[in-house]
Amino acid sequence: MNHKQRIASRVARELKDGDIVNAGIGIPTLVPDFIPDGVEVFLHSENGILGVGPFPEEGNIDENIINAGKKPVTVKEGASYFDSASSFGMIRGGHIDVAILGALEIDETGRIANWAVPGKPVLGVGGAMDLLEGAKKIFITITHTTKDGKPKIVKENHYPVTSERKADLIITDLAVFKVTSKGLVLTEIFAHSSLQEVEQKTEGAFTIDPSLKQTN
Amino acid sequence: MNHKQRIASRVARELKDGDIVNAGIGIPTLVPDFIPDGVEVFLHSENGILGVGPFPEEGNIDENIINAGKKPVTVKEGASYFDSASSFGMIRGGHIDVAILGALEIDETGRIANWAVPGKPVLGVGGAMDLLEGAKKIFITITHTTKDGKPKIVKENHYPVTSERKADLIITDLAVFKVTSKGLVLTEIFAHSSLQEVEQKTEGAFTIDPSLKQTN
Amino acid sequence: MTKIIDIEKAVSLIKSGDTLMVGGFGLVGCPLSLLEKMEEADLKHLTVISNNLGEPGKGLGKLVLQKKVKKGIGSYFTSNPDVVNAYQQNELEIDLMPQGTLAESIRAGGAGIGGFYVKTGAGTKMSEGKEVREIKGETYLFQEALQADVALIKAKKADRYGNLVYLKSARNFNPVMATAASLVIAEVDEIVEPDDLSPEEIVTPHLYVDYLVVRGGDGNES
Amino acid sequence: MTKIIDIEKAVSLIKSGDTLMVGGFGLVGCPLSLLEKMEEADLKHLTVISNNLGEPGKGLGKLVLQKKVKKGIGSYFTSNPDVVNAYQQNELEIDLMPQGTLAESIRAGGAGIGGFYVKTGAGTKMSEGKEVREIKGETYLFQEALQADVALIKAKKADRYGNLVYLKSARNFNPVMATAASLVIAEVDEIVEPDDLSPEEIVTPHLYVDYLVVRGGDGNES
Repeated sequence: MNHKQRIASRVARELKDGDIVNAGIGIPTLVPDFIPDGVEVFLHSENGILGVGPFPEEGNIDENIINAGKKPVTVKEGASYFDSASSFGMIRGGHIDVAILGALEIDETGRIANWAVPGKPVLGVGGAMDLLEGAKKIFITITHTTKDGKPKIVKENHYPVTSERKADLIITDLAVFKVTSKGLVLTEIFAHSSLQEVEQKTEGAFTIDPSLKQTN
Repeated sequence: MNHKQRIASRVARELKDGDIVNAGIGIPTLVPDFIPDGVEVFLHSENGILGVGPFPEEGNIDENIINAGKKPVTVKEGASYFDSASSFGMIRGGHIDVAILGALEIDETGRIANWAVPGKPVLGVGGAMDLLEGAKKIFITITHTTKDGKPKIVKENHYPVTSERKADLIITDLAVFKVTSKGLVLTEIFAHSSLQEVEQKTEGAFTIDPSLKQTN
Repeated sequence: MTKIIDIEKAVSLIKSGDTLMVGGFGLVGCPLSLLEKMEEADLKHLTVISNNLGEPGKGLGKLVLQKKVKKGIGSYFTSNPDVVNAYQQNELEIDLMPQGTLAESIRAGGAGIGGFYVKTGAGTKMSEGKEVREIKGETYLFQEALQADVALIKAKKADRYGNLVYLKSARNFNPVMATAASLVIAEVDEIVEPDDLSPEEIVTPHLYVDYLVVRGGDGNES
Repeated sequence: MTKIIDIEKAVSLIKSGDTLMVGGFGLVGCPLSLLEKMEEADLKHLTVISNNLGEPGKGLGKLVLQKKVKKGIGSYFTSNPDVVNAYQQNELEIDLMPQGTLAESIRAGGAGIGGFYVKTGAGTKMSEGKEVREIKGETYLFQEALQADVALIKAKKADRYGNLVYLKSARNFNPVMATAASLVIAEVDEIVEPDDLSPEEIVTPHLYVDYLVVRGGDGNES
């Protein structure tokens, strides 16, 4: 497993049988591959699908079935299609159990930034804000640092926040944090990493769960 | 023809090919029987039907197809069913060409009252207010007087108005009035009546169209 | 994971004091088996959001006669004389709304819309106490969204996931009510295989539906 | 009375300065034959309401390159570099909205809702200049309804009355746009007999649709 797969695999273990899950672009799209046996989740795509299935085999693509990242997908038994207003009614109305999203940054209170970069023209917002307001739980999947090694978990976001609403869980390639009303709590460290590495690469404050675990 | 049929027959001649028409309970339900050949209109029922057909023959009733008056109806070719929110979206959104409604009273500016009687508990409003706000044209069908001979076209409504929005056309068993920004204009008198009778039985002010016609 | 439960179990999920949404226009599209089973339950102080309150002795009408209903929120209660009577005896509170505003406020409740503006009722007695706003030169009234603890709805068919399709004009308020309650129980005529419903024809996707009951074979028509 | 016209005639109904709604999510569900014919038309100063503005040289992307579009109102334009470029060159105005707020404001425009409140965007940069309101202890933003002069939508099938059904995820913004414009032109893959569509499966009833065009057999996929 590469680090993206490791993140996806760890998120997948948080999902419960019957969950309605919206998985954003990037790492979240890998999550379905790792859902444990006996757990059935239903993937919602905000362009109007409930019941997204695996990516299609080459040569078996139906161009009229795409996900929110505009990639061809398939649908599973029990799937349905609906219009965009209905789809976002589901999201804002609290009918999505979990949204799994990427982020540019997360501050130490759990607020995420994932839609705009200062100094660049902001020409896209898409469905991220709706998901952050409406989904019952928000799981954030990120690499712990940027490509040039800067921490993504920061004291204060440099980028504009996507919502005042905080994430519930942050899963990086190094560690897992719960977001609580008192701030971030480190609950797990991946086996290949260490508390020292996590502390070094995290700018935002966090506390350590007394039952801190090593995870795979 | 009795006087209700006469009213319905006269209203029917106002309808244009392709019109989307919502016909309320009472006299308006008779209108479809009188639509001229070559004119196809589509009847909307606010409980969620576009394309209402004639009343069914006895023994041929489908209890799951009813109109807004809760009477069994049929549907025609090209009909569709939709939910109540969609149906009133059509109404408020200006997608109904003509609403044909009854009334308790109409004042001399063309404002109608058809939902509440002072001193009695008001336990029903239904879809009348929505239709009065939303339909492109409002045709009012009434008997000229109440059962005990009181004028229904009055100076000021005794009953609470259904909307500030005025009707477009009033068709009684005696006459036809256009509603203009300057008030009511008498445009037609039925053959069995007379200007004298209309003047006698109308309380609200009206002017007489220079090309006043006799109608059947 | 199955959503199919029996009617008794479904009714046991309703508590005294709950706010219920009940589908139907008159008795058409009304979950009559669920309502009938509610007659036997020890329930009181219910607030009912429904276009009508049944007919005399039928559907919600029976629950009104049993004084289980504290308040009715809807659009047209005149057609049931028992409701008029209960209101006049101060046994029933009434909150009346134009039918379109009722339908829209339920949809809003299910779609994360806090409130909205409609022209319907502006300048009439229905606007008393309501906030008014000018939008593009026209007068609108503010209406807050409606939500409920439980929605009892009626559909034609469900698959085991809880996807629903409706029959003819029995659709009416059911699809919007399916979205606006914490607990949604759908009474259906039949459970079909998932393959029997095409993904395009599903009106209520399964994420809205918590439980399914099959209409009792008791001769009731719905 | 037929609603079926040819694509040239349909495009001739669009005027410079019009506000257009254009269906689709990316190019899926986008009325590509109509847009292609618009490339040849002498049109300018268009305001386009659409989730995206096409892809480079495709769909609305071509009209942006031709400088026919004065302003884009939508949710995600980043995926077309030509749009980013035109914006940076001050050749294109942009009004950006969260995708759900965009869809809802179009629905509102078609349903006689003057405006509504959503939580989406509250407390973010998207709320700048927006009216804020507390509803049941939570912060909402006001959003006015959107309407257009012309909606160009894409459906799978139509009958001659103009009833529409959509294909899979190509439904997206099309049904709401069908309700919110003065003139609605639907590009369809095929015209079927009315009997081929059941009254329950129709997604867009014919009262919303003014004209139908059949997708050109030009090899374009939609």
